[in-house]
Amino acid sequence: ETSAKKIALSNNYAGNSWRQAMLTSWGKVTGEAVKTGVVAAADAFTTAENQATEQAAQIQNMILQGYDAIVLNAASPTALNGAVKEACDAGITVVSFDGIVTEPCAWRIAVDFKEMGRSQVEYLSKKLPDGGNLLEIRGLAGVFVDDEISAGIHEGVKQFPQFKIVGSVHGDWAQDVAQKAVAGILPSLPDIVGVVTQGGDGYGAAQAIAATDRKMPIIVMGNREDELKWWKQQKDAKGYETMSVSIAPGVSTLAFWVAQQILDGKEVKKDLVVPFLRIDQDNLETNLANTQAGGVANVEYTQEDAVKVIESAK
Amino acid sequence: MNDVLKAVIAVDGAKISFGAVRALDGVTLHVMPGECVGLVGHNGAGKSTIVSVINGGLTPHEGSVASDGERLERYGINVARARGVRCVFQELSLCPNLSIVENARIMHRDLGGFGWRKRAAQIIGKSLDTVFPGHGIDSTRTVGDLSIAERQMVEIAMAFSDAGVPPRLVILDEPTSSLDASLARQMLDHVRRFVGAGGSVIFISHILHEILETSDRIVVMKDGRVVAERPAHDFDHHGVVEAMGTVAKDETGQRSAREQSTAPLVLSHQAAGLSFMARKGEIIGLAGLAGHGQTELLLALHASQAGNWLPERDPLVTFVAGDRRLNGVFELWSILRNFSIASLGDLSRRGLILPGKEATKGADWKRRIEIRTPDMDNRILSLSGGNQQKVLFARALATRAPIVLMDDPMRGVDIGTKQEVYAIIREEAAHGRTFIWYSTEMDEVSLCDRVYVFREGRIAAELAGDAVNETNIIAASFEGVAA
Amino acid sequence: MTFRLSSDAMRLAIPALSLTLLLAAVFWLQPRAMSYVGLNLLFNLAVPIALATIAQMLVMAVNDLDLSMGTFVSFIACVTATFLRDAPVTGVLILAGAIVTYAALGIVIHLRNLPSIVVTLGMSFVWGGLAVLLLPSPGGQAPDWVRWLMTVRPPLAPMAIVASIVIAAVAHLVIMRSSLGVLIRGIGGNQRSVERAGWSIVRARATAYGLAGFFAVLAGIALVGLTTAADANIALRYTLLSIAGVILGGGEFIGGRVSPIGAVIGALTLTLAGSFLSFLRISPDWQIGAQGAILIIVLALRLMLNRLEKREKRR
Amino acid sequence: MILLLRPFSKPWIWSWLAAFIVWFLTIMVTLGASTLGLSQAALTFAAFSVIVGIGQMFVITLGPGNIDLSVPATMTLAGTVALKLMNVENGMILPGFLVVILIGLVVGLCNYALIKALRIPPIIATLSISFIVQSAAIWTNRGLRIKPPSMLAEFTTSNTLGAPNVAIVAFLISILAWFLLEKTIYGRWISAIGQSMPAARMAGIPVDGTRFVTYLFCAVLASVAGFLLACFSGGAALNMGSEYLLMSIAVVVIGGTAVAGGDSNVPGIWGASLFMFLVVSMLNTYGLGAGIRLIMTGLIIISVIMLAGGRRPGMR
Ligand SMILES: Nc1ncnc2c1ncn2[C@@H]1O[C@H](COP(=O)(O)OP(=O)(O)OP(=O)(O)O)[C@@H](O)[C@H]1O
Ligand SMILES: Nc1ncnc2c1ncn2[C@@H]1O[C@H](COP(=O)(O)OP(=O)(O)OP(=O)(O)O)[C@@H](O)[C@H]1O
Ligand SMILES: [Mg+2]
Ligand SMILES: [Mg+2]
Repeated sequence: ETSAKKIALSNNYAGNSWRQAMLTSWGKVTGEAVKTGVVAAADAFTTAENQATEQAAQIQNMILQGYDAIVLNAASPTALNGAVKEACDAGITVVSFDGIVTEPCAWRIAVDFKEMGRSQVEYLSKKLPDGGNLLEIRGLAGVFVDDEISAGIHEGVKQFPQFKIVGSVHGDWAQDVAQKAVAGILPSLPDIVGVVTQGGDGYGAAQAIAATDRKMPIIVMGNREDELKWWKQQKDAKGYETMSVSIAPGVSTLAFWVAQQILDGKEVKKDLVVPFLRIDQDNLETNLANTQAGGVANVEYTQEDAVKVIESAK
Repeated sequence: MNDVLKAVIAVDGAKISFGAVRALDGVTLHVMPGECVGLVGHNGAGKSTIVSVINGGLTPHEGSVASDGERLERYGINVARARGVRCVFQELSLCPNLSIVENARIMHRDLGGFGWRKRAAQIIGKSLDTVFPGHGIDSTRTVGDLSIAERQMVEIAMAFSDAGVPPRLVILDEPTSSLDASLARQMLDHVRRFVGAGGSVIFISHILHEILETSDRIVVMKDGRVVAERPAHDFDHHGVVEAMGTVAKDETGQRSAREQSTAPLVLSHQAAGLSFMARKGEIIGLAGLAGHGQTELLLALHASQAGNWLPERDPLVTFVAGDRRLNGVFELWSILRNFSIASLGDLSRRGLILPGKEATKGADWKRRIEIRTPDMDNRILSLSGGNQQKVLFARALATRAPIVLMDDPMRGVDIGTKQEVYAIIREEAAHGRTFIWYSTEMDEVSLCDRVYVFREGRIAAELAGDAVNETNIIAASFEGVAA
Repeated sequence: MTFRLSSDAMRLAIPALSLTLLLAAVFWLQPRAMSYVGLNLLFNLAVPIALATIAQMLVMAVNDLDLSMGTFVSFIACVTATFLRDAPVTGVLILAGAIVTYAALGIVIHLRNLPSIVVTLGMSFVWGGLAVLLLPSPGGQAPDWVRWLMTVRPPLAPMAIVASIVIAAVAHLVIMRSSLGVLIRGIGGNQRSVERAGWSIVRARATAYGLAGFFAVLAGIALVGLTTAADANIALRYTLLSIAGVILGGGEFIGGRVSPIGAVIGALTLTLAGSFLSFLRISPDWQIGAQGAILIIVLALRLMLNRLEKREKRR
Repeated sequence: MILLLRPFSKPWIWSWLAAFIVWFLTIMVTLGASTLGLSQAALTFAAFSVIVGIGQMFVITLGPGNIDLSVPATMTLAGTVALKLMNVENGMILPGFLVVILIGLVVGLCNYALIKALRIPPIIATLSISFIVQSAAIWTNRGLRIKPPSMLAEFTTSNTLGAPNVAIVAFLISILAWFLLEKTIYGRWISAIGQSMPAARMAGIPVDGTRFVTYLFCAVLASVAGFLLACFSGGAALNMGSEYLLMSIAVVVIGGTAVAGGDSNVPGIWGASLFMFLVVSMLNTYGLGAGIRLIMTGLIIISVIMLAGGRRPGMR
């Protein structure tokens, strides 16, 4: 029974399509939940700039506002620990997802980012048994997710030594930044057979490479609609093959249901894992059809999904 | 030779050049204890530069500086200050963001330690009381809130103040330029007292009667050289002017009273007190004690006529600034650009500047008003203070605006140039231009057709025709105060 | 009125009034904030911002601007969460080195007559790079004494308030009352005349920058004390926040017109403005825009009070 | 000899020199094989910084404290709205472009209205406006990436006679800016205002009008840059302008424009924009990690300004 409980979403960034999709999913699912009386309120809060300090202040305000649970996509896994601890001390349930926090009193719905990176190289090793040179596009320097995925990729390269990373640029998870960075390094690179990415940067890389007379390498995509559409075109035109992997923005709704279950008194393990969302050559069309134009491939979760995830973690 | 041994400061054969400009070309100047040396010369003669040498701010490229008979090899600001050399600079040099007390702290390096505020307040307060009795300036006030005259008073008092090292030589570079007659009188009296007590003063001014009555000895400079040096009583007004190399036409009081009351009205303004109006071709004086609302009226007149949003094809007013650092010169620009900025409309076609026309007009005015520079493309800051002021004058006169507002524009302009400018003003007025002229100098006010006298921010009296004279103006300025 | 407000006092009255009004609005929206714990939650993150604002103010006092404040505080936070905890001696040495670097920047900027904006822009990359090298991914841990300092519960008023008052008082003493402060502000007001009075401008500027570095170091340490851990991007926003804080507090970009107490109040106002917004519950689309709106409102308030004050003065 | 040394007194020469050295070091890695590719890429990406940089330069010329922080948000809003309006149809290009100009004008108007009405430093006013503009961009279509019309996509990504089209556009805008600054009354006016606002007022310059037009100009250029960038990179993203905040300021100051206002220069913007792109490419090419890369970028910026700096007093 959680009909009197209030849940808040603390989001640190709204400046890209993934975050926007996440907010939309949250709005859709929680709106329904509030209407049917499952919870009393589920308000979303976003900070203006992607800054841990601002988000910490936001969490402190939520404590003052008397929310029962805070669902959190954190700007930093550690820098919010102070505020999270204060929330826990005030008796508030804190569930972090995507950008998780390390503070032990909070719950974590984590994606195995390392595996996400490693699996890209594994995929390439199947397509290109002979190996070759790779270009790595990283995210924003100094951010946890960037470090994790990159570590996974390098692990993968160690595992499949036929590959060699010959260049690495920071694309800040943005198509235009990635495009610029790739265009700058490309002229000086030897032939590359694959581009390993972190999501949100594949299309930019494809554009930059298309502007030269190089052969299009296998670019691992990140589930954005424009990436999928480009892939589909290339597939239809010349049978281009690749894969696409990212975390689904709808994971915010899973976090919502987990928080609701905890408020309901369910016993829930502190660490839960959600699979990342992977699109392959054969299910490209269906996924593309399900993705909003200009958006991100998405999955929204229901209460039952949450219960299942909680059960399986036990 | 005995001279050098006794001199507080003796500069010998100092030469300084800025690029191609020879600011000092072998100047020798000895200042004895207990004398006031008057230093005169045309704009750009090198007066401020020799001041900088004595004050330690500039090291001469050739020549030497000695003090008390001892040749000082490593002369600098701190050596000069330790020997009691103090300076009031031509441009105001207090920190506007600090209070008077805090400025005193800056000026006196060794005032520090616990409780310095109290000591500084005492020192500056005492000095102000001595130099300007009845000044009414509270030393905790921020300098930026003071009027320009008050700032100058503080600066003068600061130079005469004693915080450990007593002042022995005080250099006053045009200290009275923003003071009205009564304050200037107080200062000059103090200079005599100071000299009488054994101190030395170097006094620079373009107002010759001040120099003549205050100095013991007068040094005349011209083009970086000393051209005459005699005891003051050997000079008269005419002699000084002649020594400066200006052909003087003694024109003061030559004003022919013109009757203008029938000319069409071009501007009227309801200020506090009597209402203000100006007719075509009039020269209108704004008089009264400094800082009593004259500048404010000029600013208000300008603001009410000048458009801030749209460019005006035929602006009604143009302005000659008195405080040239603040609202006069554009420091990064050449002399030519500084000159032409207000008349670009006439020097352009469809918004495009015509460089040829601009240069011709610049050269024209350079000749007309004798701006001392080899090249109008030199930077404005390479000009001496008075020459910068001339550029501002030329800027305003070169426009077509029928009304010229002048905010004490002759500050620091030498006497020869003044005479020329007076002539130009009269000529332009005869052609129908109106001049509204705030001045702190009685001579200039007497040149006007009609005078408004200000007191405490209000227009207290209007004098016209023959009623425009010193007695009437002073009476109107103090009316009610004495009572 | 015979009583005349000095321009320094005026500079202060306006920010103080806007803070009071904003605080009243917050209390009205969220009465729970009106308590010991509530005030602490509202204001504790303002403490490092206030320190950074004081640092920025010192640089602005000599007519310069520091665009590297955010990355510098981030770097200090990284040092605090790693070296200062694990190897205090090395940590202290690094912090001292950082302060010396700041002073050196002041010297270079003065001697070579460089625009401070460009030099500090360049330095912002350097500090950011150093921070990334130190902590490639977020982590580290606050030294226990720092954590204790930032979470201690003094009697009467919460830590955030006490700290703000102490910072304001110390900064006021140093910048407004001491000879050194007069010298620093004098450089902002009229460098030439300070030079003519025989002071060494280089030394004074180096001191101003060094002091700024010192306050920024304190900001970094305080920040880690609150967050318990650091990351390389933790305080990027402090650059703009600190500038905005100085301005809100009545400071000006040039002319050496600054007010330390005002700056602290400005930092508190900025923090409070954020809270005020989240209490309003605006749609997520417009939450960012509302931050802009609130800035505008606070400044409009400032203008209104300014006008009132002027009218008062004229009378 | 004197003739040879003369260019070194021009403030823009240093940014060009730096750009050339970095360019040379980068192509040397491949012994020159990458010359064409790198040069074209550099011209392409420098073009965007040049366009926003020129607008920013005009504003910075207005004097201390004048800076437009709303550039990134304006770029985002213009890209988002225009691409949404055109909706991949070639026929809608003209209305799309008009909307871009309109957005620039409105943002510029808001910026100056705030500066004027509230008498606040432009840095704060434009920051506040940028938040609102960013919100408007989010609100219009929540960050969905809509593709540009094919003609525009084609135009922005292709070359004419070996020169990237966007670079040509930027070049034309630079010529216009240079002309405005050097030859027209308007150019004199902004330079005068930058040196001393009271003096400009007393010289009869319509100060408010001039500043207003300058803020409009800056916002319109930002808007156009955002539009071109969105077309070039295949859709507008909500964060696409963020890079250009520091970038627009950096290219202005590295290019030799006086930060204290009153003195601007257009060629320097090109040198600095090329330099900012090339330096990242060079460090990427040499395979340096992000930390080292950032440090090097910073040190290089400082060295450039050290070499070029100290030209004239009062630059600060
Ligand atoms: N910093 C400088 N750079 C270049 N030239 C200078 C500089 N300072 C002074 N000069 C030049 O040196 C000469 C002497 O100037 P100085 O200021 O000493 O004249 P002055 O006698 O004080 O004139 P005024 O009565 O107008 O104040 C002038 O020609 C001036 O242009
Ligand atoms: N005194 C002035 N002060 C400020 N701006 C001016 C002034 N005179 C003209 N302008 C502006 O300068 C520009 C050129 O105006 P001007 O009247 O000189 O044009 P013009 O050269 O006469 O053109 P045309 O040949 O078409 O008549 C216009 O924008 C005008 O508004
Ligand atoms: Mg002089
Ligand atoms: Mg004309």
